[in-house]
Amino acid sequence: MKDTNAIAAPVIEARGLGLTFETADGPVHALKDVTLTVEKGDFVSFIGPSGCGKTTFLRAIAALEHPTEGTLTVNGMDPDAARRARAYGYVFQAAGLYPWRTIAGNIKLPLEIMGFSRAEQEERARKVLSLVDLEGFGRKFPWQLSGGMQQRASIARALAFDADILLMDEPFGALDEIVRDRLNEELLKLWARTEKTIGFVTHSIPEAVYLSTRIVVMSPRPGRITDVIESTLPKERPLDIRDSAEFIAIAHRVREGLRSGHGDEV
Amino acid sequence: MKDTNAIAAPVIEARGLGLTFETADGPVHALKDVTLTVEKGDFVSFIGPSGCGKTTFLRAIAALEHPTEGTLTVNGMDPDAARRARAYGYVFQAAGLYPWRTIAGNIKLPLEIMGFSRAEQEERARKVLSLVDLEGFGRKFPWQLSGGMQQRASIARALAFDADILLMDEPFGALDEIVRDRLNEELLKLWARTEKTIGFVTHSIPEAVYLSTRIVVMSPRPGRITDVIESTLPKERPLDIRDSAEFIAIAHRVREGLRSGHGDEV
Amino acid sequence: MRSVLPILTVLAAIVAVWYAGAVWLNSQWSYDQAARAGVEVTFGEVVSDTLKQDRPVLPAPHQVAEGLWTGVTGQKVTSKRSLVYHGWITFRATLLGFAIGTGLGILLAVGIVHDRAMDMSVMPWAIASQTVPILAIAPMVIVVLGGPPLNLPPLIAKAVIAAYLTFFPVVVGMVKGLRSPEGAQLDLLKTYSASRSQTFWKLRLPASMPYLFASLKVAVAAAVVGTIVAELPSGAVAGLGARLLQGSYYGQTVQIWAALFAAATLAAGLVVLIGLIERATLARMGMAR
Amino acid sequence: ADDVTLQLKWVTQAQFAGYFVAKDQGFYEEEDLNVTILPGGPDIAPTQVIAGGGADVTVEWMPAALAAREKGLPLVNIAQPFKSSGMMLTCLKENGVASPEDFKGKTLGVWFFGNEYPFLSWMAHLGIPTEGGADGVEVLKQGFNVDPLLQKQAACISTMTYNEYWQVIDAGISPDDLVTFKYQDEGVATMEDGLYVLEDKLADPEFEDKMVRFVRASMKGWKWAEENPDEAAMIVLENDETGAQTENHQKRMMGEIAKLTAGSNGALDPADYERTVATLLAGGSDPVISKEPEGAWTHQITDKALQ
Amino acid sequence: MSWFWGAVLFWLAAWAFNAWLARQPVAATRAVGLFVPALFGVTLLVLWEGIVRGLNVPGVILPAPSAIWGTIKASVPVLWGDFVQTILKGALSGYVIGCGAAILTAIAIDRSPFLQRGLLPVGNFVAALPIVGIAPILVMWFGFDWQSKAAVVVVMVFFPVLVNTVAGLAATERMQRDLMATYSASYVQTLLKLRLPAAMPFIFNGLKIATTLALIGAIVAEFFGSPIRGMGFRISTAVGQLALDMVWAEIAVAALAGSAFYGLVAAAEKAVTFWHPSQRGRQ
Ligand SMILES: Nc1ncnc2c1ncn2[C@@H]1O[C@H](COP(=O)(O)OP(=O)(O)OP(=O)(O)O)[C@@H](O)[C@H]1O
Ligand SMILES: Nc1ncnc2c1ncn2[C@@H]1O[C@H](COP(=O)(O)OP(=O)(O)OP(=O)(O)O)[C@@H](O)[C@H]1O
Ligand SMILES: Cc1ncc(C[n+]2csc(CCO)c2C)c(N)n1
Ligand SMILES: [Mg+2]
Ligand SMILES: [Mg+2]
Repeated sequence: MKDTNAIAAPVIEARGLGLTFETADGPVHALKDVTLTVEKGDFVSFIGPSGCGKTTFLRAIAALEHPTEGTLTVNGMDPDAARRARAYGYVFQAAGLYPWRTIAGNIKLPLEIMGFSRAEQEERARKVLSLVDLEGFGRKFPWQLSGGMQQRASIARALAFDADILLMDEPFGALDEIVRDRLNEELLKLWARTEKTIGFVTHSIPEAVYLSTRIVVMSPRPGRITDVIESTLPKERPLDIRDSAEFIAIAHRVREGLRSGHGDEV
Repeated sequence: MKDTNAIAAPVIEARGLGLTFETADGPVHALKDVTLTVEKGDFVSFIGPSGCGKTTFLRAIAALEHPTEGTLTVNGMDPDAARRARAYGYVFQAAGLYPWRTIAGNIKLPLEIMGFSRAEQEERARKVLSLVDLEGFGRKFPWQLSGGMQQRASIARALAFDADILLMDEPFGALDEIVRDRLNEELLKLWARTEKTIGFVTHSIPEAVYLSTRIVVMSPRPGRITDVIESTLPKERPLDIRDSAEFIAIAHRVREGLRSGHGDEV
Repeated sequence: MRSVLPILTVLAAIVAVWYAGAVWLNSQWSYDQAARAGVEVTFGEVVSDTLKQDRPVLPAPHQVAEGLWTGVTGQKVTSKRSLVYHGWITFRATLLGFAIGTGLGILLAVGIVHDRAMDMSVMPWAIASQTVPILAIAPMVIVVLGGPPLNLPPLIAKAVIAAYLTFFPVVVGMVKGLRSPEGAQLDLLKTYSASRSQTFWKLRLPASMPYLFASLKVAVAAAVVGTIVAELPSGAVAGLGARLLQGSYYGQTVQIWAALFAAATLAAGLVVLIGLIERATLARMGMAR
Repeated sequence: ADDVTLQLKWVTQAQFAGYFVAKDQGFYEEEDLNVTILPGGPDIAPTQVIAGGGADVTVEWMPAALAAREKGLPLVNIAQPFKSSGMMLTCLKENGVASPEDFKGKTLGVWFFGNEYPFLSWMAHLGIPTEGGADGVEVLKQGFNVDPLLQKQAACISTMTYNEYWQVIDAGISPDDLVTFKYQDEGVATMEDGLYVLEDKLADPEFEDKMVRFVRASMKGWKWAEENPDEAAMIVLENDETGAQTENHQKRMMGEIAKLTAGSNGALDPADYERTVATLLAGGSDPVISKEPEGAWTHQITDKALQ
Repeated sequence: MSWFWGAVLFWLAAWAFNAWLARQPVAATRAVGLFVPALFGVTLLVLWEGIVRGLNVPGVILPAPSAIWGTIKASVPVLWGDFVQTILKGALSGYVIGCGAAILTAIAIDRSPFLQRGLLPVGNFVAALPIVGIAPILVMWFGFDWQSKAAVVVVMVFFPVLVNTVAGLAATERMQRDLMATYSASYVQTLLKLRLPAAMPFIFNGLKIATTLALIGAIVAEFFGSPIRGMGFRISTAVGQLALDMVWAEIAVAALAGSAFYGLVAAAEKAVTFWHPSQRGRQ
């Protein structure tokens, strides 16, 4: 747990959080006793085996699920209030673009809902499209793009309205390594420039290590946090930092953490 | 018609292969001038950016697509004949389990079609389920399992009938690193034990290097082979071979090959 | 266009079967007549007779075509003997009923999707409502609406019956359509903290369009049936339904079949029209691939 | 002018020539009436239309009117332009029916929808059960046309002298091949095509006056039609909105109708009424009316109209 | 008048209660799932009774529910006989034959895109033929007893089921079919193990639509000639006799039978297509 020497309240604060799904086969303990504090400007990655509750935790922060135990606050408020205050942008595991809207139309969707002016909408759509390298694709429909391009469009959509918190659920899962590297770099730049707080779910150890200030290792049944690793890497991170001894050491520690969590299953 | 004459014909042989899709927007050259020979017992990985034709090539081998140019033989016959001879098992990019069958039912599906006896079906289903660590899940339905478990079930399905050729299209894409590592190891063991010939599509450079005897690097528009890298790694490969200099060198070469292919896009 | 040949083939097959059926079904009468007249007839004579009877059990295709042709071109379109005139009357009521039924259906669907109480209570009764034999209550509806204090013109009364048959497919399709967005699509709007009406206009409604059009095609055919049913008891004065009934009453099989084909053509034309609108709409929405 | 709405029992045809003639020849206008004639049809119960207020006066058969009266709809006969009944059973000779005794074991086509009462009474009279079996008759609810006879689904069917009978002839069967049983001749005739209104409205002098004028003009129309049958048929034809009627058929029908209206000046003959009621009361196990009706007819209108 | 306002008041109160109940956690239970629509139905009946009594609607125009109930109780044997004639003999046999034939036809033309392209548009045209026109013809062909009613039902249900089945047989995903191809499965194997199961949700869609059509078809066909029993016969003759209580009693039986029929098919659908997302969502 991080020490709160800063002035502000933590951006995300979970205490003894538990979340149980009632299903026909009995209850599923998706999260149990999760305690975590995320400060403003943190880049926190969540890593862990399939089904360990990463998505569930992110969704709870976004008030898309409701914890059954413990407390959770976002910007000091309860998550529902934070959602209504439009505190965050969310990138889903699947792109989920609306097929009847063009790419630009999809990106403008949150802007329309939040009541931005026409001109502002155009301007922002243009900007984020170029950020994810999709200039010129604004008038295409989603199904005219490859899966990777769709995923980038969905990232652009989450960036368009410039929320302070960005929650991303395996945003780069569908991309190949080269594109992924490029987007990783872009994301780091964006984060450095805007001081956003980012929650990031991934399956990839190098990705988690490369991006994060903090890596949260989770383990399933019940979903819980088994390790929180503070990154000692500098804020400035060229791609080849991944060959540094420090990087490899952190990656090793993450892998160990994961492996121990895996002990009981697979 | 199989290689009775000892050293034998190549298992897969493509010469000047081209495949063009006619679409409303004009032709898409998914494959162009692809020449490749795969010998019995080879483990060939295909790597390359999204849309470079990896899936298309694998599908052509499986006679699911029909080349528009060049020649392609499988076990010395034309691919359709090989398909009818049930020469291969195929693992699709998505699990594609039938939702109305249980996991065990899905695994027995090819066995039923190929006319295995009831007892044999049970036996084989049990065996492959334990191979992919899904003991006890045989009676669940696909939608009751996580994505990763579904993917493993689909691998089990392809393994169940024990074909000599195994074609796998990003089989581990949806899995986390730990499980992936484990399945990579299992796959290598299986391959060493059974002398199968394996065609394997992946996005992950380490995975390709770790598994393959040969790595085929592809590049898009039109989809073509830009590099074929013979692995110098020994057949026996513990996981930590990935930290060896030799491994890193091969991985580097693959990355370079990929990057050059990427030059023109994204 | 690839379908032209197959359709023609199927039509040719149907016409052939039809001729065979006409000979088969009408021959009884030919033989009976011959027996009554006390003459012997050959099979050839019977066949030629079966294809030109005045009151055939099954009129031959050319007889029906002739009936249609004279019905359409044999007189001015404003004449009461013109199928165009009767078709027009049916068409107007159909369209009005279709509009009312579609509007009502969409409103009900919106209510059902947004209000749990409506969802739970209305649907079973909407289903039950369609099991009521419409032909049984049509006369009563006509009497009630046409008489005082309402005194509605027959057009409206017919439209009400047509609407009764229209609304159901629209409700079913529209409820399905408005519910078609997946959880992820809804969650996305939740993260924007979108209001219910924003969710409706930006997600549910566009997502429901393919479903809506599919049901509109069913509904418009049902509206034609409804109008024709309503035309039977509305005094059997005008419209294809009245034509049908008159033909039936006087045993004019050719007239029945001509009116029947006119009605089916009307319905099929409307379905095609909706298909065109669907194509245009979905293309504009980028949903036609 | 005063508005009057008349509901017919059936589709526009010469059966109702008198009313169309009265309208066409201006007889209603002369009485300062503006008459709307609503055609009927197989699905229209005139009694229901009048109960719903859709018409002021309706053409109906007496059995249906009396049945409605028992059901609580107080219909009153104010005039009776038809003297005789035109209903009969028409049989194909080849089916072996020569007399009512031959009905047993046969299938007979009967009109329902309120028109079945005369038949049921007749069968009760003959002592033939209508439940089928060797001793009874199988009853088939006859549709709109004469097909059951032509298709041999029934040995006999119900016809009107002026309409369906001729359809059978037109279909190509010669009268020699047919046997007919007229209800009139069998002594079980019930009154057809009378004019009926709601009882309580008659108390209103204004309405009474309207009906007096209406009946007067209508009877004038009937007599004109009897004298000029061909012209009357043409008038009917002009009024047929469906365009389905043919000149030949309507002219012939008018000729037959004239035989039925002959002998009526419009006033109901109480003897005919008594016979109808007696026939109906004998109506077997499920009688049409269970007791002698009261006040089901009146001369109140015809007395004034015909003086 | 007090009847009228009382009924309106009752209706509002019941609606409020239903709305409240639907918001409660118990709303998910089966009992409430049945209770809410039942209460809704009761309120409709009360409103109807209130309007009829309050506005003095004559019984020959619209009888009150209480009067209809009285008739139902008094005429059980008649209603039962009509039910057997129309629903069991006419509708059910026609439904089974029509749906069966449609599914078999769909499978038969499945291998011929040529036939499909030709037959479906023509089929849609035939389906647009109004039954009121077809019924007299079929009565003419098949006689006046229940066989002709069954024939009408066959004609009515055939095309909706055919169209849905054809669509269903085409509804498999490419990957699912490719999988079968990699096994080099025969046509029959693919049909039995993939395409029919995948088509079930569509087929049931057609079967559900067909239930209401079957009922309407059987009843309406009786208007065009019938023996002297059956629901359509009773309705048409009762209208002529102004016995509207009997008419509504038959309508009530029809609605009840129709809903039960629909419910039965829906239950079968649930059992067969348990795996489909639309069924899984509802546990
Ligand atoms: N709506 C739900 N109903 C019941 N169980 C659920 C639901 N959503 C998630 N779960 C269960 O909760 C657990 C955690 O799921 P979650 O989606 O958070 O996993 P994850 O860590 O995101 O996995 P992955 O890496 O596969 O995306 C799993 O066991 C899952 O089956
Ligand atoms: N059925 C098809 N019709 C038209 N174009 C197609 C079709 N299938 C594939 N393509 C095109 O062929 C090209 C190669 O596609 P393919 O699926 O083989 O790529 P891939 O290398 O497997 O990509 P990924 O890594 O995203 O799976 C792409 O441009 C794709 O759009
Ligand atoms: C369905 C039905 N069939 C027969 C009649 C009896 N009917 C009463 S008047 C009339 C006209 C005769 O030309 C006929 C046939 C009916 N009312 N409804
Ligand atoms: Mg997840
Ligand atoms: Mg691929």
